[in-house]
Amino acid sequence: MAAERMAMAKALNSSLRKALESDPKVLVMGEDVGKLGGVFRITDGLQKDFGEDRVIDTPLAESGIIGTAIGLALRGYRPIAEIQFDGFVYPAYDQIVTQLAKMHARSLGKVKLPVVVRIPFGGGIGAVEHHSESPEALFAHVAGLKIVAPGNPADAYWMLQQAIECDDPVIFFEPKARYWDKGEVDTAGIPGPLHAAKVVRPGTDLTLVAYGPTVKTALAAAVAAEEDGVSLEVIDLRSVSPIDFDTLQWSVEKTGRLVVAHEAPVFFGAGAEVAARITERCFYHLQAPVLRVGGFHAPYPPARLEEEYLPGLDRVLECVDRALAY
Amino acid sequence: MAAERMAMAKALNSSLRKALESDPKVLVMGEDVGKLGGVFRITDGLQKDFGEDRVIDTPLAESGIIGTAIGLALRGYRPIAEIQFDGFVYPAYDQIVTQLAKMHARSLGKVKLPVVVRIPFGGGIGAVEHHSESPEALFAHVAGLKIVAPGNPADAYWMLQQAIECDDPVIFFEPKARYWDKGEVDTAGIPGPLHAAKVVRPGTDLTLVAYGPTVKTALAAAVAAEEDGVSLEVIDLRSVSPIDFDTLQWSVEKTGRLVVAHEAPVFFGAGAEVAARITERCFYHLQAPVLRVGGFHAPYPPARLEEEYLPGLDRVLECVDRALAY
Amino acid sequence: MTVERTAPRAKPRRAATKKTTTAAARKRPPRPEMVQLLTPEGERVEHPDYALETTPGQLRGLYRDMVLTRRFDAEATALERGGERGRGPSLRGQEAAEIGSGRAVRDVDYVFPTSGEHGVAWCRGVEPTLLLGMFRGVNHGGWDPNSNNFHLYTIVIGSQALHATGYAMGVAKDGSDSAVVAYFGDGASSQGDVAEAFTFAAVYNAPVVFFCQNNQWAISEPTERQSRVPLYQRAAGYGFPGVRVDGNDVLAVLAVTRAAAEHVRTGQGPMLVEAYTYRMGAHTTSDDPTRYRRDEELEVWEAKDPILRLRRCLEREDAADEAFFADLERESDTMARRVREAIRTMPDPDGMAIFEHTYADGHTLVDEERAGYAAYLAGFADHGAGHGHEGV
Amino acid sequence: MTVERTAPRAKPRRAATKKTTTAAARKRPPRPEMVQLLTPEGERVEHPDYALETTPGQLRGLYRDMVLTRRFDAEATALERGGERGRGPSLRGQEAAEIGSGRAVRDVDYVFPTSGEHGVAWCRGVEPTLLLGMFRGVNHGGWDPNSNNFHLYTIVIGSQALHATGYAMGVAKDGSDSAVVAYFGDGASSQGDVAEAFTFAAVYNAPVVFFCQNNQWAISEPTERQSRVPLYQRAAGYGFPGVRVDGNDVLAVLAVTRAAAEHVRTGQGPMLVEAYTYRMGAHTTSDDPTRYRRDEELEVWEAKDPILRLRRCLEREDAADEAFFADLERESDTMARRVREAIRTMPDPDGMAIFEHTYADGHTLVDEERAGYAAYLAGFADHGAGHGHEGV
Ligand SMILES: Cc1ncc(C[n+]2csc(CCOP(=O)(O)OP(=O)(O)O)c2C)c(N)n1
Ligand SMILES: Cc1ncc(C[n+]2csc(CCOP(=O)(O)OP(=O)(O)O)c2C)c(N)n1
Ligand SMILES: [Mg+2]
Ligand SMILES: [Mg+2]
Repeated sequence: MAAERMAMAKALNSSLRKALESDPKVLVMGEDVGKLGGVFRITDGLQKDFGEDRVIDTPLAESGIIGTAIGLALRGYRPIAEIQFDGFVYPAYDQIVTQLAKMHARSLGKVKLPVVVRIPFGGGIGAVEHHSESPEALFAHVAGLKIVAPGNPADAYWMLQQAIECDDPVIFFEPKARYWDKGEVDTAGIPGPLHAAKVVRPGTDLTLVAYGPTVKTALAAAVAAEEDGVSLEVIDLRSVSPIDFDTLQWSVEKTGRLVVAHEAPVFFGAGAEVAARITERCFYHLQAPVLRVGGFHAPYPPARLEEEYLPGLDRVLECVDRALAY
Repeated sequence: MAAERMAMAKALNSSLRKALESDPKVLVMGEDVGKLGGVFRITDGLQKDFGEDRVIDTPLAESGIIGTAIGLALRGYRPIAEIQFDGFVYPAYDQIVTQLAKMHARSLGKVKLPVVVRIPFGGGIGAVEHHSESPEALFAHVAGLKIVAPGNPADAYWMLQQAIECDDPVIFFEPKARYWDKGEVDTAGIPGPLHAAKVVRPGTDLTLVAYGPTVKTALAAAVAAEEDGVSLEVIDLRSVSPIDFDTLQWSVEKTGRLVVAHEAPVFFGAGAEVAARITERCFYHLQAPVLRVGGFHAPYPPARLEEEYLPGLDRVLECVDRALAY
Repeated sequence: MTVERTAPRAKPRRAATKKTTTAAARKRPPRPEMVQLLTPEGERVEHPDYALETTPGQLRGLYRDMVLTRRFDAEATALERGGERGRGPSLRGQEAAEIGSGRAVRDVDYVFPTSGEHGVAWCRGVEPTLLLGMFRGVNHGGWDPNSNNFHLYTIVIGSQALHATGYAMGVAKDGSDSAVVAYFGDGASSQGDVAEAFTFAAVYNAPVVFFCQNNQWAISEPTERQSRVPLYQRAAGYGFPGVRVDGNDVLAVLAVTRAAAEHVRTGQGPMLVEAYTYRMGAHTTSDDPTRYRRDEELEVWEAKDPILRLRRCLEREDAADEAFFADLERESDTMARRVREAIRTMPDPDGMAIFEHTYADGHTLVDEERAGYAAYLAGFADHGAGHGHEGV
Repeated sequence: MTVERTAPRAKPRRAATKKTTTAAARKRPPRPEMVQLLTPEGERVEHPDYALETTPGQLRGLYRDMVLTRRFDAEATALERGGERGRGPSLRGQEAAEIGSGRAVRDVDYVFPTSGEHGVAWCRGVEPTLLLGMFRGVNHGGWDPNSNNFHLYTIVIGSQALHATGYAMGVAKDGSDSAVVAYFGDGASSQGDVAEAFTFAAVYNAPVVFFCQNNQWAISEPTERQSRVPLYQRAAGYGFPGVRVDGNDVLAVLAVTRAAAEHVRTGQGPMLVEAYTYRMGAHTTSDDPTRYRRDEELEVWEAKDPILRLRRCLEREDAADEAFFADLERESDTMARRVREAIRTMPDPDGMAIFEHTYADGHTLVDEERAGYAAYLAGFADHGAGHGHEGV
């Protein structure tokens, strides 16, 4: 039996190790990923075991990291690039949206870029500026990228495996506040499709969608709501591009109500796309407008204010109440 | 009488000239903005009249353009930076979202950055890759920025004046396919608020929202629909951040139907935010889901395919028909 | 191989071109800042670091490459003027830089162009008409980079320097002795990506030749807007050699690029070559150089024309006869016809092509949009020409 | 003022530190790669290009600056270990680089720090406790840059080099003789933004001193991961002078930075100073240097400690008595107490502060969200502690 209880950080580390073992073309690269094992220790021990040639400390230049990862992919490698924190991905934004996302199309399919960009994202860790952002919408709008975010250790392990195997570029958002949360990981299991949403708690009164760090909050909200006699169906979206609208539709046709929770600012966030499309698909089923709860239209605040800024349990429940009030 | 018929390009040029005349702190900077007058000639003649010290040809580095514009603003200047084409703004993305958007908040209001970033955007000019994109959603999600896009010469003139006067950073998207369209510009007039949407054609059956290059398409659609006996109310959104939801709500409460048209890809585009929020505000008034028509989830295609890709008259009307069919 | 490094200097010093040289002087000429092996008058000169043996056949080959490249470029530009869509940069004047460097590398080497190296593409054996698709607006490139080890054109300036560096890091990992060449312009040298490429290449000792075509202009901006010292000097600060070569001298470019490729493939890390040349035409068909540069400048550079220069050499060395030039003109005409024909018959892509190739492994949203658009088109088929209002 | 420029070299050469020098030798010492005016033993040495006259009072002042800076840093770091939130880099070992440069500039000059130049902030007269807000997590900086001509800390490495350059371009436009100083680390030198800043500053002849604190490490990466030649050499390739100074020698840093500031404010364009120093502590409290560097390295650098060095000089030159050192210790203790107290009593910001300062001129969405959140909070006031489930 390969099932084991482990933290998400460990699951990611095991998944990277597995990939490095199974495919000599897989590379890990980024700032401090070598001897230090990354600032979150996700790459701990990998350079020791696979060498400096495969686990590569890079100069401190994010555009350079992604740009050279593209070049390595053109040469037949499968680079997994780490961006140290969400707020440091922007210097690489041009390489990601203009080159990584578009080169397959530019070549009419002749070039494939199997590059994974790992980004620890989200807040709740009491950090200084730029260390707590949720930029997924800024990538989801861009065709040519796939965007996923695991919500638990098992998904972290398997979704990373699948992202590495994928022939398209994948932005892999890791909920850093959940790195040390533990869960069962069955490394011998057979994972479902990478881009499928999952009902992580069935319910009947309202569908609550979350991904990454907010899945835990959503589950807690469902427990709390149950005490109040309300049955929430919690869906872990898992993939932000593409979005599994079929699963959402199926759920909303049943519950008639939908709330979307994410840490990113609500304005132009993933919730907007979910709301727009589900409203179109379920117009006659919805008994309330799709409501969104998430970050405010403000830069991510200093640590002492992040509880106010983030969609915590109370704000999620208040939003659920509002949706139920229709 | 200061009213005059002129092309949008000329209106923008006059507006820049006016700003350079009225405030010695105003600077124009960018690639080829000097002797050449910009690749679209929007800055034509300005360097000749205001000197190299105020109309500045920069090295070919977009991050450098925005980064030094920020420094100049810190020194008390009001730089107007030109990005040559939409697809070349991404190297400056980090400076825009991490510095330009956030420095006012970082300083708790002590620092103001009155920087205008002018970007010719949108397609329809038969250009090669990267010259026809509509990246406004990628900026609207970021708090600290204001995003506007004029749809006609008069708005181009006045909105640019207002953007330059604004103490916040403004991303000013210019619909390049409309540069040579003419319209009445009253330079002595009194403009409305910068961020207010405008009803540009009243109607009763359905509200059609557009901005920038699609306003013209929307107006044409309204004319065509009228022939079919359908009355469209066309709203020029003008501002993408903030969005004037009040005007939209007022219109939708009347018409009960809303279609949003933009060139940007629909997925995670401005239409999603409009749909989500208007559905929330007008839940009991909407007789159909808010529908969106725009670019597909694909890189902007080669010129010979752009008519298929863009939301032209037929695609807009088909979307209107679908909304009316509910 | 040694490469000169000099202190920064405000104005680039021009290499002296002597009309007559004694044998002794030819043996040990002063080391000029710019490597030149052929004067504008078509006379051979020697350089202490770069020697080049050539046969008459090779000289004729280089001449043919340059003439055909110029013709191809002229033809493509004329078609645009004639109302064809798209805008492509003109390379007129830069044929020696492209052909010299393009012929210096081997098949196993890998080239990352910027967006107009038709001459290099020609040397790599890329079918010329393939290059036209993107300027005609039927695709964004679309050739297979691996067929000729010639990457797609990259329009966003400077980006490809990083791709080339990453590719070269891979070459080093593979233990291969391929050299990688990254082209970029004087304007592009200001982009952060190029600097980062220098950093990565130096730190990883990547086998990449950075080949900068300094054609004096970035659209309307002179090179002084990018740097106050010669661009080749930038390399030293990153820990690798840089050299300036007369970019209108196909022999010097060939010799220097060959040496640079040898330098990188023998594990010595990257090298920068600055080809000092001139863009004789407008930047694109919608550009207007009279706004920013003076006719005299063009005249000066016309005297240094790379094709004229090699023709003088061919004549001087009796390496080509009338028949050769006549044949070449015919070949050139034929090629021009072929280009015009190819453009004229280039089919427009099918509308549904928008939904191809965004992803290699598929994406449900694309599937949904493809189906939706097909249904939309089918609607027209059912009901005639739809509303019939197309054309805004 | 002349500045040495040498050819690239794989390993940085250490400046020789002699124990005894004859008067003749002191007059014309060989020009070392690194400028040093004070040996680790506290002995003065001369440099052909950089002279520095000092009074005992000035030496004591520099010593006091460094001691208080180290104490402030230690106190801030200890508070974090004690469970206070936030993570800030430690500057231990870099006091000479910060105080020497901080004291070299005038009030009218303008400083752009990266994110931990507490020593420079001290020199600028910034109230020390203001610096703690961001590491305590109550704000992102929040001081007024114009109060002390000391910009906000910038965390995204390298970005501020461009802000400083733009600011300097403005200074030049104003005809002012202010100098601008941009700080950044060895790691940050790899960022494209720093290269673009070099380009802009050189092209516009902007009065900016680029001050690179090369503390040998970027978190776990040694400087060789950023460059294979000494960093000061990068400047020459952009057309301006670069110089390496012993960053643990406060006198040399003072002299060199003063000369650099003079260079830029007299219209000669930018200059790069590389202060060769060492980060003695961990990068942050959550860093673990034992994973990537060896104890012996730390020992070597402890012998070069900047504070110890100046103390030896003070003693050697009889420039300070026991009372001075005792007073300073008391002052240092008082300051530490004040810092602890300031941290302890620092009020948490009000939740509604989230809706302030995103815009200077307002934004309707912010207004709407502010109102919505206020109503949400009012809901709790009405109904007690809400669901009472906070804490996920
Ligand atoms: C990032 C970016 N910014 C702007 C442009 C627009 N542009 C295309 S070519 C060009 C000039 C390039 O000059 P140079 O690098 O010298 O190359 P040349 O065209 O002279 O060969 C510019 C500004 C671009 N393609 N990419
Ligand atoms: C763009 C960006 N990438 C990554 C980081 C994370 N980070 C913070 S400090 C640091 C090391 C910086 O090294 P260096 O420039 O040498 O400065 P030092 O901390 O040594 O003073 C890194 C990688 C960052 N702040 N910004
Ligand atoms: Mg050029
Ligand atoms: Mg460092």
